[in-house]
Amino acid sequence: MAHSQSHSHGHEEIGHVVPESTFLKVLIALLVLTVITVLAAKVDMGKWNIVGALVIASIKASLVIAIFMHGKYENKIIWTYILIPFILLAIMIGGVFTDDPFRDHPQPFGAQAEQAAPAAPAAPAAAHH
Amino acid sequence: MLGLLGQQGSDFAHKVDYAHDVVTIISVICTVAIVGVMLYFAVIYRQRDGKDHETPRIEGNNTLEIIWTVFPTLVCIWVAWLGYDSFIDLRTPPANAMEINVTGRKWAWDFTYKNGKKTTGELVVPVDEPVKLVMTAKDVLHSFFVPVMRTKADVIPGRYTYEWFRPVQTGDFQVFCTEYCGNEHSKMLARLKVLPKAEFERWLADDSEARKLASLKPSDRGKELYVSKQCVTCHSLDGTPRVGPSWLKIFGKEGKLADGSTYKADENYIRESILQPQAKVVQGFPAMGMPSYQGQLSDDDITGIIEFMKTLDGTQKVEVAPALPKKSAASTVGMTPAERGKALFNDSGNMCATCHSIDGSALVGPSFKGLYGRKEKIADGTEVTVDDAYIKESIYKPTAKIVQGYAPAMPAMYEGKLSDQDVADITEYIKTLK
Amino acid sequence: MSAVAHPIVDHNVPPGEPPHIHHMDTTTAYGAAKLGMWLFLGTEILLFAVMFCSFAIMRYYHLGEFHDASKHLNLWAGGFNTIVLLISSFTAAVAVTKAQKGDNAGVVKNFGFSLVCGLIFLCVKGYEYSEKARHGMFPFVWNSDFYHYKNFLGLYFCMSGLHALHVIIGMALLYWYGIRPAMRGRFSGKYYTPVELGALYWHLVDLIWIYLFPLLYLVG
Amino acid sequence: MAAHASAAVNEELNYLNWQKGIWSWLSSTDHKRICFLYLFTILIFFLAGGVAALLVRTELAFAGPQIITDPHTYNVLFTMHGVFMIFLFVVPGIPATLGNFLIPLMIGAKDVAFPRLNLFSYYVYVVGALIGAVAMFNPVDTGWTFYAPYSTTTGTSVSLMVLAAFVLGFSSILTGLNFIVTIHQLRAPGMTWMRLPVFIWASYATAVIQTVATPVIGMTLLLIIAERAFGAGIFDPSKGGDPVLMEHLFWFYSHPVVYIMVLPAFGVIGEIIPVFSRKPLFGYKMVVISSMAIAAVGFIVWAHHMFVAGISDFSAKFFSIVTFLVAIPTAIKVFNWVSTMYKGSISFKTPMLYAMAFVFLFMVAGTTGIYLAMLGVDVYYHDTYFVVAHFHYTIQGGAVIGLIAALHFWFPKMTGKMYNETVSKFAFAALFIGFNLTFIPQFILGMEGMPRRYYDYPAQYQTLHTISTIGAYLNGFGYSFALINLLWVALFGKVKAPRNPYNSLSLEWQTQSPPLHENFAEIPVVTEEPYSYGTPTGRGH
Repeated sequence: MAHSQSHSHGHEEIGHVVPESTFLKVLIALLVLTVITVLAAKVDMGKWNIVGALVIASIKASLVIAIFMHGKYENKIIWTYILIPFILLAIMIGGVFTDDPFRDHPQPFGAQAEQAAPAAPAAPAAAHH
Repeated sequence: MLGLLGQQGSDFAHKVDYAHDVVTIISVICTVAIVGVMLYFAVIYRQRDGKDHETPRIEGNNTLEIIWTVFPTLVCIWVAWLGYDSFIDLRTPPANAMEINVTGRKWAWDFTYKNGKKTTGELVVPVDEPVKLVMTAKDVLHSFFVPVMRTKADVIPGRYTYEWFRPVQTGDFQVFCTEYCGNEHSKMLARLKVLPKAEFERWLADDSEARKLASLKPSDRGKELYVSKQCVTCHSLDGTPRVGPSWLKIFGKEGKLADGSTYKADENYIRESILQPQAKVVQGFPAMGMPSYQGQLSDDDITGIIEFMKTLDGTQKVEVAPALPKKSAASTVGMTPAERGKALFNDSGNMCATCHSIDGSALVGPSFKGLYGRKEKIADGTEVTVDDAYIKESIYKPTAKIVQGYAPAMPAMYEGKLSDQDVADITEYIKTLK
Repeated sequence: MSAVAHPIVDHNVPPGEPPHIHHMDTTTAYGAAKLGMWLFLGTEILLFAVMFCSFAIMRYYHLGEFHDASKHLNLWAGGFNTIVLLISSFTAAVAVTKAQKGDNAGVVKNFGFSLVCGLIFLCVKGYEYSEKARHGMFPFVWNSDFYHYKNFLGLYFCMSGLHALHVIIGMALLYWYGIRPAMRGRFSGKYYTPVELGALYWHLVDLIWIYLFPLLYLVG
Repeated sequence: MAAHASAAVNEELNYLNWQKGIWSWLSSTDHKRICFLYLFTILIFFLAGGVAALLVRTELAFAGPQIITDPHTYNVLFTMHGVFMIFLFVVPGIPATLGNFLIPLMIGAKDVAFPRLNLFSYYVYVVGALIGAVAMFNPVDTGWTFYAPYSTTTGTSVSLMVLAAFVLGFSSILTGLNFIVTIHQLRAPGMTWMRLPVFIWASYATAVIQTVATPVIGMTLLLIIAERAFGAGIFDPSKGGDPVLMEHLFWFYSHPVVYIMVLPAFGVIGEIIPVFSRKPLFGYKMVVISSMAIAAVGFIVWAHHMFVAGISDFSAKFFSIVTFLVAIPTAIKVFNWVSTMYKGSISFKTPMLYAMAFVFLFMVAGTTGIYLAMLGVDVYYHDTYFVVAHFHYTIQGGAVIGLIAALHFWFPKMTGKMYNETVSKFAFAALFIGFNLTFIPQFILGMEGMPRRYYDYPAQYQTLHTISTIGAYLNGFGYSFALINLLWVALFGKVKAPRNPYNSLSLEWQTQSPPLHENFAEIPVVTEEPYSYGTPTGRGH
């Protein structure tokens, strides 16, 4: 129970204190990973580029959440609500991708270009009929 | 079974209806059962003379919970299968299906056949033959719905969607647009005409009109269209302005537009005026006077009309045969006189709506709203009451008694085109417009 | 119970003491505030989720255009900004520890640093935008040569623009809930909730950029 | 439950009268007063939306133009009806009013976790409402769904209206967030999760959806603004965008939003039936689980609104199958409600009548939902009047009836007065008959293929439309009558309500009516399950 729980905590110290040194280590790791991302992007690995980039980004993100944001020391409830948005993002993209790649008439991009062109009709070839 | 969805026009309709009827029966049984039980409890366990009686503390019952978790699950699986099964048929056109291109636009349906034949608002197909509609839209989302065929698909700009059906009987069927697309959404209808095979072939092959036009030199083609497309109604060839400017010496003409800016009637201006009539209206003419011919005239047609205009330089007199009395398209059987009148009023052949509003706003001619029985001042100052006789006269001899403040714009084209019966019906319709 | 309004939160408290919250004890209040903040961060992530999803789909359709278009972004500026944000995030984290140790001056210093980083970030972004505007790759001044980049650029401006907005909000929070009260010596091991919440928000800004940077500048 | 929260110091002093003056209301952070702020505001839009609906029905009473001479006005009216009812009335409907009033009372707290945030989100709502009102100067004609590319090209003030919806969504998010934290942090001692009333569970599930689904629509609407402002090229096909993507994102929120509307109503019914049957809620655990299940599954079924929208067949099949998963927990709830009445001692006070009506209406809503989940059948029914009727049974028959039921049920607690049974029952009858008279014909219209959002229709549909219109007027009369009756009693009623008129066991009834400013003189300690009615040995009859 919220109230009973509350008393179990000591009153001097209500959160976990992380030493600056830990933060510094994390910062260095993040900077290194950033450099790696940039370099990785330089080599052409086809569709693996984006995969790699996202994996590295996710590692960085987890570092930030776990350490910078004290996620490591949070309770289950907070973790649930940390995860839900990411799960929903996955569901959203997954759901939408059950659609577009499986359409039998993909978007014709010729049409796009021609629709982009101003609607003004060319003077009728009439004149030279 | 129950036939709740009415006539079955396509060969897979019965499958959809079967699924529909099964779920209907299940739903009715469940609803009746549950509501019945609830009412039964309500009656036998009601408080007698407003006093509580002792009740047992029943927290729940796991067996029951399991039963009514599993039972609906099974039913759902079955029903889901039925829907799935019928859907498969809807989505798998046979390889030999005849393809027709469908274009949705605000607010009409255009159909193009493989041999280049084009129709608007009427889809003609052969009976017992699979037809695949390959559809796209010009402007916004539309949706092509043929109730009797049990098929529907949204029509999307910049993409193609399809639907198919195999008609099992001949006849005329309703087509709706079911994706909201703006003001005339509810008017974006089409008719599906299912013909016997031979008749369809004849219809498809019959491009006589098209061929005749194609065979003509552009200026003559334009002349033909001038009559057949009813341009003659509003544009004279002898210089007298009607609803719209006369075409005499119109090509290359310069002048002022309604907004004060100037125009020069070159090819582009004329083309625009045909496709977007409201865009640049010449001063002194009604802004809403002309309907758009978007989709009704091909580029070659427009070219032809422009060429025809070029011949109207006044050097030689051009004669055209009067427009043939056009048969009203609306099937008017079983309508009340007023309804027939409305149909005639809206019929594109008669074009009343071009100049007469029904909402009180004055266009070229007086609005029909509250017209009947009103006293009107005539140009010569005398006063008339709008009664059957006056309306009839005004339709047959428009220029006889012009209401003050209106131009003698109405063409004398209705005598012989509209029967006395038609006129009477239109009068009835006007009476309803209070 | 008196007929006068009594505030739910009482701010007139000596420095270092938690404000007396009328309907819950301090620890509950702390837990509540943190859970609330995390929920809010969740909604922020979902706000961007929509654009990530659109990005995925648009990229699926316009892969080529996306590749070419992303090459038009200034990788150096983007990389620099990434580093700036990471560092600012670090100082924000440190500020929390300082607050927990009751070092109000430390809070001011570190949050102040993050604030400056935020400013630098915005300046660089502004420079990038103006660059794009000069080349007609900017809303309202589209140059038709770049027509095929429009899907990418449209998303780029929506995403980076919304992110920049979050940077600004984050800076405001850092000042209002961190620096200002810290100057008044408000915080102590007993009470540092606002510092932590402010920092959390700032980390979110960083978190989102961690994804935006590779998506927009690198792989396209 | 804790039947012994000690009597208040002074029964005369309560949250209604402990501070005087309009300002004390507008600036109050008391969840009970904020409930009333919301209540009055949303009812204004209920009225506006209702009038729009009646105008639409009047226009459709007969074929051909009736009172509205141009289609544009008609389109504006049904859009107004949709936008007002969804974004301004039903979504904030039960959560923001009764949720606000009851959650702290039911869990034994003095207020919500963030009282000032609570007031703030009310004013955010007001701002959103005002923006919406401004948008009415060039009213939107897109329908409440804002489908692209129509919404990105039409000349009406779509940008303003979607901005309004975005702001309203923000308010909804803050409310949900507040409730989640409240339920986690502020439960009274002894109030374990399995002792929470089902209304709290329902509100919790709702709050989660509000918090995590609303941002999605918010951003989608902002992207529409971007599309209109500078052609971002995301939704507009003429710029290489994908309009179907917009539909995906829209329904990713707008399907779960249906549960934001009905889940609290489920909760309300779960509270009412046990009290008036003097029985524990049957299968409490299953009811709770099904609430959470509905909330969860609600997030993976959205594309069943798009079976004919041009999505891939694979997608359609997938979403059709998962959609059926929603049917099961919903069915479980209904079974449990009905079984609760078994061997009960049932009294037919107005709330109970509404609850029983709810069960019927929701059966219809649910079963007709099955049709629309079935691929083949939905292809026929999509965008016909069948759909219109179905979701009115869900939203009006579910959410709105639930709200009216709750307003009657908790009226004594909220106002300290008793409503007039006879009058209320009469209003109920009018409302119930009118409602069915309106929408049953629309089911049949759907079967005959009548498309929705039509300004005019072929003559063969006229009879059913006329009946439907008559029903609509009766329905409208019923609502006005029920609400005016409550308002009248609240203002001028004489009959004082006792502390616990239905001798219910849940916490909110254990404090005085109307409650003190901070609900309980002292925080109660919970010792029992919420619905331990009846006697363990009791045999009923």
